[in-house]
Amino acid sequence: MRLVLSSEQHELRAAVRSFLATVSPPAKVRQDMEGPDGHDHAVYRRLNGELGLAGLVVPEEHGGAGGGHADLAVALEETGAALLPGPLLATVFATIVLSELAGAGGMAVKELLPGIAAGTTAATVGPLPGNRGRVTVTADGTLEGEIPAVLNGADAGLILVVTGGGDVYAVEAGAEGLGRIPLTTLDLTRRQARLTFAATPARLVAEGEAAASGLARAFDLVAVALAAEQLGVLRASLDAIVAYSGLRMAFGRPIGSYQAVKHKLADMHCKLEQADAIVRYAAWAADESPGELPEAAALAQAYVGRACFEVARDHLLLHGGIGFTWEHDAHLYYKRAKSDEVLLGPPRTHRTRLADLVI
Amino acid sequence: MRLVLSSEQHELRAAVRSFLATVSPPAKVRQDMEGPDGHDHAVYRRLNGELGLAGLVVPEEHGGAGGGHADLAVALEETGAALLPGPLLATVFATIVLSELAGAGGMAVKELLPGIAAGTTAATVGPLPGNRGRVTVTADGTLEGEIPAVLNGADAGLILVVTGGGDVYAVEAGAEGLGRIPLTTLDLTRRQARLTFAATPARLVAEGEAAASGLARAFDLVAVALAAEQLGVLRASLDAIVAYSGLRMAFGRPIGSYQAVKHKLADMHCKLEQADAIVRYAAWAADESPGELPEAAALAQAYVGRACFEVARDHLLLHGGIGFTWEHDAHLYYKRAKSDEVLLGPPRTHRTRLADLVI
Amino acid sequence: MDLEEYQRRARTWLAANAPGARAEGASAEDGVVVAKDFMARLHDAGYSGITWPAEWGGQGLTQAEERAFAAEAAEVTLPTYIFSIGLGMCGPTLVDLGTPEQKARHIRRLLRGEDVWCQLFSEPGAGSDVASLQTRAVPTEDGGWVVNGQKVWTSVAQHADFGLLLTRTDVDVPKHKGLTMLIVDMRVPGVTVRPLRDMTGRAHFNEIFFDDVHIGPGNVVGEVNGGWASAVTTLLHERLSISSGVGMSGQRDNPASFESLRKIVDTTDPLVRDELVELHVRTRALALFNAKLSQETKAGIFPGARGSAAKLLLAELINFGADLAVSLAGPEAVAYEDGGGLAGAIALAPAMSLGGGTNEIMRNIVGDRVLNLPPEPRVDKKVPFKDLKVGTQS
Amino acid sequence: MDLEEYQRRARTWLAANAPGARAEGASAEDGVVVAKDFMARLHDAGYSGITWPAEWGGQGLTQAEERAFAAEAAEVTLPTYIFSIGLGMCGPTLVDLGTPEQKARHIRRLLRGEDVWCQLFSEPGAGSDVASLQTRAVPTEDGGWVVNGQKVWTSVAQHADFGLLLTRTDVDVPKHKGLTMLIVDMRVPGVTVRPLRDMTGRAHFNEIFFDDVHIGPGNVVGEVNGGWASAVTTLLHERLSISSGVGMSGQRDNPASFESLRKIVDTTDPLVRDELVELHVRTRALALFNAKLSQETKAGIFPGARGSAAKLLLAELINFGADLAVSLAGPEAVAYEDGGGLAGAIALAPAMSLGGGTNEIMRNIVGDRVLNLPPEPRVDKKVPFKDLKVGTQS
Repeated sequence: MRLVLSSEQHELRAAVRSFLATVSPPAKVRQDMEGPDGHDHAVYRRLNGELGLAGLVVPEEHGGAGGGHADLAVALEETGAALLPGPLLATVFATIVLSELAGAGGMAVKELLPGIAAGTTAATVGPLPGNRGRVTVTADGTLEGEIPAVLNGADAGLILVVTGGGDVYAVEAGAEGLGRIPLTTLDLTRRQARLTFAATPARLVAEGEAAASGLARAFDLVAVALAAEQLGVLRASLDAIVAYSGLRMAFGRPIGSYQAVKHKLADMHCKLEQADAIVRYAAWAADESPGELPEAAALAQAYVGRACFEVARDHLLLHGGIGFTWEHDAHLYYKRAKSDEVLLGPPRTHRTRLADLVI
Repeated sequence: MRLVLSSEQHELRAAVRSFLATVSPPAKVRQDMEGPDGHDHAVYRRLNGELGLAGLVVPEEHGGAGGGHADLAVALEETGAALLPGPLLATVFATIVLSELAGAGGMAVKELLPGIAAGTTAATVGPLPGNRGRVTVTADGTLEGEIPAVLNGADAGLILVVTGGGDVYAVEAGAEGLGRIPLTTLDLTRRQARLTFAATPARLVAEGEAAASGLARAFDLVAVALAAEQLGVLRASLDAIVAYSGLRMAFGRPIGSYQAVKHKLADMHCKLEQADAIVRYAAWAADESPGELPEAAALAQAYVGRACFEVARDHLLLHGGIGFTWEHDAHLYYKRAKSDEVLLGPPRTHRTRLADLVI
Repeated sequence: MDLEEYQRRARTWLAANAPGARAEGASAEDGVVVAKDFMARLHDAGYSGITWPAEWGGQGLTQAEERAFAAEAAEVTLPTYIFSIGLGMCGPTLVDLGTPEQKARHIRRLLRGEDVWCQLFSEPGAGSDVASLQTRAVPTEDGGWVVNGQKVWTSVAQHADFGLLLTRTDVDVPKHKGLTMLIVDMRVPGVTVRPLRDMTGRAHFNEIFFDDVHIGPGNVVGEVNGGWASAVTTLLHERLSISSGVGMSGQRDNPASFESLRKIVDTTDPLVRDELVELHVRTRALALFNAKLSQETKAGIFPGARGSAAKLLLAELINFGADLAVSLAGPEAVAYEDGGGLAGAIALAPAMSLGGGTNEIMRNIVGDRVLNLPPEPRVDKKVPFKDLKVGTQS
Repeated sequence: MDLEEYQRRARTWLAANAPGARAEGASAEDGVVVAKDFMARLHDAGYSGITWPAEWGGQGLTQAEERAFAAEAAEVTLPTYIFSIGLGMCGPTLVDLGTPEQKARHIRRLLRGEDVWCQLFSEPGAGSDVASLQTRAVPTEDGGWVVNGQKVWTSVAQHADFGLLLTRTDVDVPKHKGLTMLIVDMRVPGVTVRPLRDMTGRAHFNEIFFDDVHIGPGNVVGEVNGGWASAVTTLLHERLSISSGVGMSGQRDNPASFESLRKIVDTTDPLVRDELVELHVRTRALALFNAKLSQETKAGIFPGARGSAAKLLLAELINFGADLAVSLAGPEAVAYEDGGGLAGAIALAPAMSLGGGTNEIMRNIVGDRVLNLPPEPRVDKKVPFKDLKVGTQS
């Protein structure tokens, strides 16, 4: 079990962090999130061109970097901390699903993955676990139905659809009969859309037993990837309020000198330490110990999702009035944290899943 | 709805408080709890002789004071705050059960109640809701079975037994085939015993539908009575730690001046305010609004039981090292609070019951 | 006229005159016109300023009549929101501390809805610690003042005719000793009102900028450099007007309330039921505590600082409820085509924990004034203001 | 000898020599005899004081050998409990600060188990704030001291031959500046060791009374009136020895652990499952955090004050787990004929929150030293001790 970063991972972290600080600092995030697509396509291209994030865990034979999930966790922690807008997380989810279906998927995976890994195609998956959705395959092989909420559903170039029967199909952005209705989202930095399918042409990626086992592992990996992002949101929230607590004066001394603030920050730090250890463990299990992955993934969602929201909430509240303003970034973290907490279903479902695995 | 005390109730409170301060101060509680019966029979006699607490809610026609449950709550809050050892609570439970069965119970209730109300017979009831117990009535009308834990089961003069069939029988302390095995209790100020029944003679008190509806209301009233005791334990715990926080110095100033302590005490005060309002409401419903009683009783156990333990726990912890010593009273409150919290079953059962009533 | 008769007449009058619409959302001047018109009729009918001195335009009656009217008014919806700061805080401060000229000039107009008032205390660098404010007022030769600085979190400023403004007039003395309260005409040059967009995306409050704003003589409320005492008076009235309303309304319209949630979640799931019942327990606990405070108040026992406990609990309940609601409802609560009630609830949830004193300030108040715990050592009481660090100065 | 070989030999030796019994419960002298005999053999084999200077009886090896031995020792149970204070705190303090005579006199005997040591800092009026202690040491003509006062929360004092005693030697200076650390022979007249019964009903600790106890010259550790610096050294060693062990053992035997509870509760009840899984989540979260600290330590990154976060979390987990266990199990957990494991767990639960620094102290440490937050103002640093209020003096 490895819970500390390797020197390569430290380098990766530094590289992603400095890239994002330059290319997508907070002011740019605000500008992009209010733009037409909710993100800057140029940033997404550079992210993949220079850092190769979309293809990080894609096997080299499919055009990726062949990295591990522990590496991916390092990268997503940084994109989470920076509240990077855009389709990276959705695309990573799609690469995970396709990579895990590579054995079962045959040609479709081989043809689809390279473009996604290269960052030329943004992709997404729906419905994610814990989300509603009802898509069926008609006799002529087209799709019917709808998925109420899909990450980046309106701007992704490729949509992986999990049907009610558990098969996986790929739908092109321009496919006939595909409806994409943008949603209002609590998280202002990440778009979602409702997708409708009416005799929509789609390509079979995987089906039957092979699809089922590949998807099961893929969705555990998705849970770990999300937890890594949540860890980044948690860490950035805590860093922000710790820094502010040293500067902001009240009644003649910094607010961080008051026990009410200091002790709450100490508790938040305890959550960070534990969330960090859990994410490292789950990412290690993803790479090295597949038998532990289901439990580790459920643990990661059960603990990290909650911890992330609690820290983001308290970081906002401890800012005082300024944290309630639109112009301050606190609410962006708060809203991302709450949205992430329910992205893979109501929190109770993660606890139930974990209970089923360990009790 | 009446949530504030009447002037008569203020007088009752003052009378019980000053009586207990004189007759059963903390040093006496410690002495009595380590004695052979776990309490002083003389104190119990005076409690009934001078204050009539055992017969407070017993109708006058059965030898009681014919008071209301709001009055009873005032008295039990004080006995809780004083950690009064002995069979008062068990006896009050028995008087509640008998009073509610007066309509259904006929002669047995008429003959049994006056002695209990007068304080000459200590009584108890088992099994209480949420407790195990398996007692059946044989063909010849004797009892068979056991109840794992009965309040004051070894020293009560009369035991009201609720059979598996939902009938109520009265068993005399000296009855043949009655086994009374004293238990070790976490709460050092209140004894319990395992009772076994082998062809034990018993007198029928009530049976069938009448017993069922009487018992249902009686056990709601029992829940309210317990909540009143818990309110007293909560209040006394908070009072003790507030007083100590003003006296105990650390790093040159009273510990109550530190926000870590002050803010926790403020939160504890919030629990007290709410617990108090809930107990008053439930007691009012018991007297004036029977339709609201089931929900009010479940609410009282769901809220007050938890609040009482949390406050008693934090009051102990905030005392620092001295709170961990045997000689300090903090652990007596902590142990009473935890024991009371589970007296009527695991806390989840109260929440479930409330959910069934309100959702 | 006995109290019952008084209350019966109030009910009759309200039934006939309450227009049944709040002016809270009314940014259009129409809403303000309706509100001002209603206030004039309310005053004509004798229900505006019931306990205020008759000399200045009030009714000169007692708390008993006020409570009787309030009981009836709680049953209807009145368009008096834009007057709430004037009636709850500014007016009572003038009644307590104003000069005869100030009272004569302002109070009747305030009670008749002719003027809207706002309160100008908080600044970006002075929230909980309002006495550390930096807005400067410098005396002029004519006995007036020139004001420069910025205020924030100001309700109804966009409609306001006058404001009660707290300024710093001496920086060489400790912070509480160099403050002065002034009446400012919000329509004069140099006053800029800018809506402050909050995290819900809407503008519930304003920022106010003062650039060389001239205030004429005769507008000091209380003493020069005695503004802290004046502010304490205003804050006392604020606290009374908040605590009397805490948790008393709004649950019906709240999408994150127990009542609303039980209609939309899967109540056959035992875990859902358990989380939902926890919300019910907390809601009931606070409601009963508030009801107790209200019964005590009617019996003449005033809640005082215990109202801060109720405010703290409400702030926590709102956060707990909104959080729970989104968690129960799941992904579709945070991404939606229509509705968005729960997303709105979670975005608004922090407001009650920040406005009217943070949770930390409430806990200090409960600890200090209810439990009589010893105070913290203070490092800001004896330092000249100019040497004190405030806000995020480095 | 390479490290692997070292560790292999340690394993072999432990397999042959570990008696497999702790002396913790051994109040009978038998247990102490077994423990002392084991320590002598441990020292003969070269495993006592692995990193301590060879000059004074240690092995003069590195942290690497110590960790290799510790890894093997963790697999067996050693009867070294009564030496834990001496080996973890008193001995290291003497190594750091002792005079050559003190080292020569005590360290080898300590490492061989010939002397048991205890630490005498805490007093009834000085717990978290140990520098406010009142036990007085007055110098005598022969260069020694006479001690009067009371200490408390002293582990293994009933077996102790020597103690490291912190005393007040000057009351006219601020509290940190008038302390002196002394070595006290626990067998001399005037030293009374009394078991301190705690809320579990047992005596895990002692109270020690000093009545005109004479201590000869040459027993000051560090400087006269420089005892605070000496105490800080001891406390640093204490913290290292606590944090290295936090949460690493004892879960198997804990009746309130997830593993134990899942065997006794109704795991078909969804609410029970949900509460149980919360305990599992918290247990795993802390275990993984501890494992991370341990991996970092092996990589040369020392946890420092982050160990206090682990200690805080363990204290909270123990309270949470014991509370949950009794709540899940219900009435029979608190009234029983046999067993009583859960009642024992809830009675012992507060211990970890009080010993080795309260939760509040841990949060201060994490805030000050991990997050580098600004310190609180201090009112006790400049006042002469005689003018300072301590304990519950009024």
